Amino acid sequence: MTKYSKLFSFAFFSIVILLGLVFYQFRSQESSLSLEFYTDEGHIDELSGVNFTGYAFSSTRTIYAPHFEFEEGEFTFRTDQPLIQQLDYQYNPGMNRYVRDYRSFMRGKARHLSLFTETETSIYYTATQSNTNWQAAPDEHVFISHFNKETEEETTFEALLTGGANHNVVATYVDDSALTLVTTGVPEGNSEHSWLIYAFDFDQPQEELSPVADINRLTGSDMIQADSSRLKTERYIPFRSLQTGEIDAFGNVIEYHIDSYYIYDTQSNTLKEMPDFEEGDMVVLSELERIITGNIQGEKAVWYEWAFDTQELNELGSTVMATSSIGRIHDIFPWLEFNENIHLTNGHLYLTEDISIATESRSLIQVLSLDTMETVFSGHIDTVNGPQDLDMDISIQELSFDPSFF
Amino acid sequence: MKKTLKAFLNLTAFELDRLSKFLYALIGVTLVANMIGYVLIPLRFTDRINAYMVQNSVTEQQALEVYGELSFYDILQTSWILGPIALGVSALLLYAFFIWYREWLGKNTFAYRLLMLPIPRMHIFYSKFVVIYVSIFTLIAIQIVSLIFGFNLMSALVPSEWLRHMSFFSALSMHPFFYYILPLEPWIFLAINGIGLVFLHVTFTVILLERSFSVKGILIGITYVLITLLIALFPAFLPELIGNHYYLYNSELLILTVLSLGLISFTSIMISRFLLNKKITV
Amino acid sequence: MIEITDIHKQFGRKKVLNGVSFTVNKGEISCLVGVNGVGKTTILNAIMNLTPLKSGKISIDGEKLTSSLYNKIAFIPDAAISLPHYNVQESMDFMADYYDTWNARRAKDIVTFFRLNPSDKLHDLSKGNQAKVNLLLGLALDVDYILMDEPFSGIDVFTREQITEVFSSYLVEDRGVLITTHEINDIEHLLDKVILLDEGKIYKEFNAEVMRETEGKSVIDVMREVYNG
Amino acid sequence: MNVTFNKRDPIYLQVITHLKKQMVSGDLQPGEEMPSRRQLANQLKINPNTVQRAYSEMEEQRLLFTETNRPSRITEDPAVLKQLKKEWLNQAIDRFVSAIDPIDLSLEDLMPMIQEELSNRKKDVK
Repeated sequence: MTKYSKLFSFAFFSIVILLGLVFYQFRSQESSLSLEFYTDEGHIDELSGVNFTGYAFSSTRTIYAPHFEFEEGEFTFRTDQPLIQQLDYQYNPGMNRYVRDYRSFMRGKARHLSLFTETETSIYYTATQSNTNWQAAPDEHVFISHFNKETEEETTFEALLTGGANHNVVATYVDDSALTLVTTGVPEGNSEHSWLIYAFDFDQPQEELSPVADINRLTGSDMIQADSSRLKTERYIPFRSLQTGEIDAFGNVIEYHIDSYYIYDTQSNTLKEMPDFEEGDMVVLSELERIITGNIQGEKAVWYEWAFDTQELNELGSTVMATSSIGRIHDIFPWLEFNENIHLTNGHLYLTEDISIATESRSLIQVLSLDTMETVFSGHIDTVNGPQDLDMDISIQELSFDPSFF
Repeated sequence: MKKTLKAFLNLTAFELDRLSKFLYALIGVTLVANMIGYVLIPLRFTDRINAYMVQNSVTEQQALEVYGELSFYDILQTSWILGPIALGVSALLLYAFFIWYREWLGKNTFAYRLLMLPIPRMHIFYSKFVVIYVSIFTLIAIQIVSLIFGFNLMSALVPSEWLRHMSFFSALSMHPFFYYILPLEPWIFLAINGIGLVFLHVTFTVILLERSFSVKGILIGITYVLITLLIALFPAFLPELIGNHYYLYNSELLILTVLSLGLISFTSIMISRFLLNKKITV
Repeated sequence: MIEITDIHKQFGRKKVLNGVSFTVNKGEISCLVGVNGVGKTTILNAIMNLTPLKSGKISIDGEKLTSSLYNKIAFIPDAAISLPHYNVQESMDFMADYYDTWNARRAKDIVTFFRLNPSDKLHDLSKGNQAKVNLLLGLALDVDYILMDEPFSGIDVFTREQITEVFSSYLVEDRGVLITTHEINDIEHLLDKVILLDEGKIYKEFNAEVMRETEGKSVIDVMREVYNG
Repeated sequence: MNVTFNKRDPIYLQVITHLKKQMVSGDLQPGEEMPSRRQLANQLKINPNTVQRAYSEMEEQRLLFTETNRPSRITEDPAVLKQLKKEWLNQAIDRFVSAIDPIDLSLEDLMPMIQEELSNRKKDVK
């Protein structure tokens, strides 16, 4: 037996130490992190159908930044999932849901929520080849798929986008069988990118599509952002133009100003500029046939409905905002989309913001009902231990809606 | 069955015995260098703070603002800690070659003895393999013990107000070296060791190719390495080949990678077995 | 019976063995004779499955070569095959660990016969004594066949006498023995079968006693004919 | 017992001659057990198979006999022994005579010389 003693003691020593380290680490993480909503107002049930992903990073407690997902009112951590699911994890709750529920439909489809439009019965997917093949140059061919959730049947069309080059699909709005494709591309006879709108009808599929509108040309601005709609079942699409502000010593723009808000009607293919408010911030959103605009000063917001045809502003009422900046981030960089932190669904406004508590930050979410002009929910996410958890940053990253709840 | 297991254990214990002096040397170097680092770095830090406080007649707080608080990570980054690890990794890598070539070296052709043992010749292959892995794990375990000791030593040598608030595991996981070498994330640890295992199998196969066919064997060996690389990297290039990065799910790519690594290991073992049984020359 | 049938071996372009066939029988002492480099060692290595052949067949008691072969044959090569830092006893213990056929009683006898000291380290031993350890490690196995490669090369005359005694002793009794040598003088009287190798082929295979009886020639006489004529 | 064999004659014949000489001289007594072939081979440093062959040959000539499961023994048959001695003597005389044949010497002259040589040898032995 002594012959093996060296072998066995080395093996035993290393196994004990390695397992010991794993165990020690497990112990030193105290109880594994668990999150919950701290409700200030209203009821958490108002968040059903709202899914989001985020992270809870602690420099002292854990060795990694655990990504969490909030779905159907429950927090789950990515690392709690089975390994396979972790690997296929997308930092977007909508994509995770699609991958989980429609795995074969999602095969070969780019995982950008903006390429998908979901209704209660269908999922639409519009993308160019460059969305899935990173080597391919942006091109003029779009693949438009329709997936019937009930029959699980998929119909795919291929169409050529004319009137421009280097297309990038940003969103696809749906109204029955009619699709409105919002893309950025370089229009013919131009060298700058522009927002080009195409129309496609599943009942009369065409192989060649020509732009029905060029937003940049219509607004006369070369810096345009589109509303980051989550459902894309709206008739009206808000756009806004930006102006460059401050420029630093190296000639880099370090600030942009919002210039004007525009509304595009997907039925008449017309664009109208919205009237500005004299004071305060302006927020523009849309849902189905409605256009909602808000005038926010500090924590007080006044909400209006704007009629596209008559261009009349009709006051709905006013609300109190959870913070003076919630729902509006002013990024230096001009992203393609705005309204990242404010969404209008089912007559409710969903607003998020990361708030600072001492050195760390927590995510805040507020839900406003436009019918009652009440805050139906307001709360923030924190660990079960609450704010005494040091060095903890909790942030909501991506938010999406499950249309079957509305 | 029990008899061959006993013979295998015998052989493994024997191989470990031959390696143990080498391993003790590595452990010694690691511990000595680490200890120096654990003492030297905190002492140098406190000296510097104290000197600054005296010279500029400022408070502790101000001195700390200039130099920053000390963290375990600062110690981990020094070559007192990283040096022995690099040494251990490269030494064991060299040993993976030496463990075979020594049987043919010098006057003592111990290969005769080993190959003429009345046990399956793959026992020789596996025992050498296991011994290298036992050494790797032993070194890692020693390193862990040393690090735990070092963390406590540092905490004892430096006033706690001068220490940055950073847990033992945060410091380790911040460091790419330790993140991959230590079992902080079980999957990463398994993956790294799985790749190491396949790598060792391929290395052994190449050595046996050389031992069987000499110069021609080296050429075959290089070709074999290239083929295994191609197979191992194939899943990574597959999305490019298909022209769709979303056609396969990450989990499927991982499974493919695991399968291709498994295939490489299996082929290496089969080739090694064939060479040991039919082609090896003393 | 070790049966070697039409074996061919090539090192690079050089043909070393070119169709060699012979048998080694139990209870006989056979000797492969030939000048250096004629492929004698290669044949032993091939029998022990230590070198691949280009073609040909080798079987031991009708069986193919596998690792179980080593419970039937012991090979005593012309090189030390224990670890230099081992002593004689440790070398024997190593053998006992692996070989069912290890005969400790016989090993003890051989140690006494060769006047070896079990606690001597191998790297301290003289060349003759190292050769004795090699013989010890092979002969103490209860095997049917024993192969010895050049057991006398570079060894002093007294050791040589001791080793010669082994061949007529009970240590090789009833076993099939195959030796290679280029120095036939000391062992001529001991041999049954002589196999003369020349240029990759068997030049002549004969029984030494029959050769003396029928042609009145010693083994050396025959060798002279081959290598000088 | 050290014997030097020449290399050109069959060794088994040389062994037989050696044993016969011992029998004639009385070193091997009638009925004496022979060493095993292995022992003899080891003594003479020759191949045991050769000893075996010598033994077989001698058994055929009835110089040795073997009872089952016992070592071979020297024959006790006086006729055979007598015959052996006679043969040995005949051979010796034959060799001696043919050796001195070329020298012209009478038997009378020869006798004292033989006698002297024999007594010298006996002195040497003493």
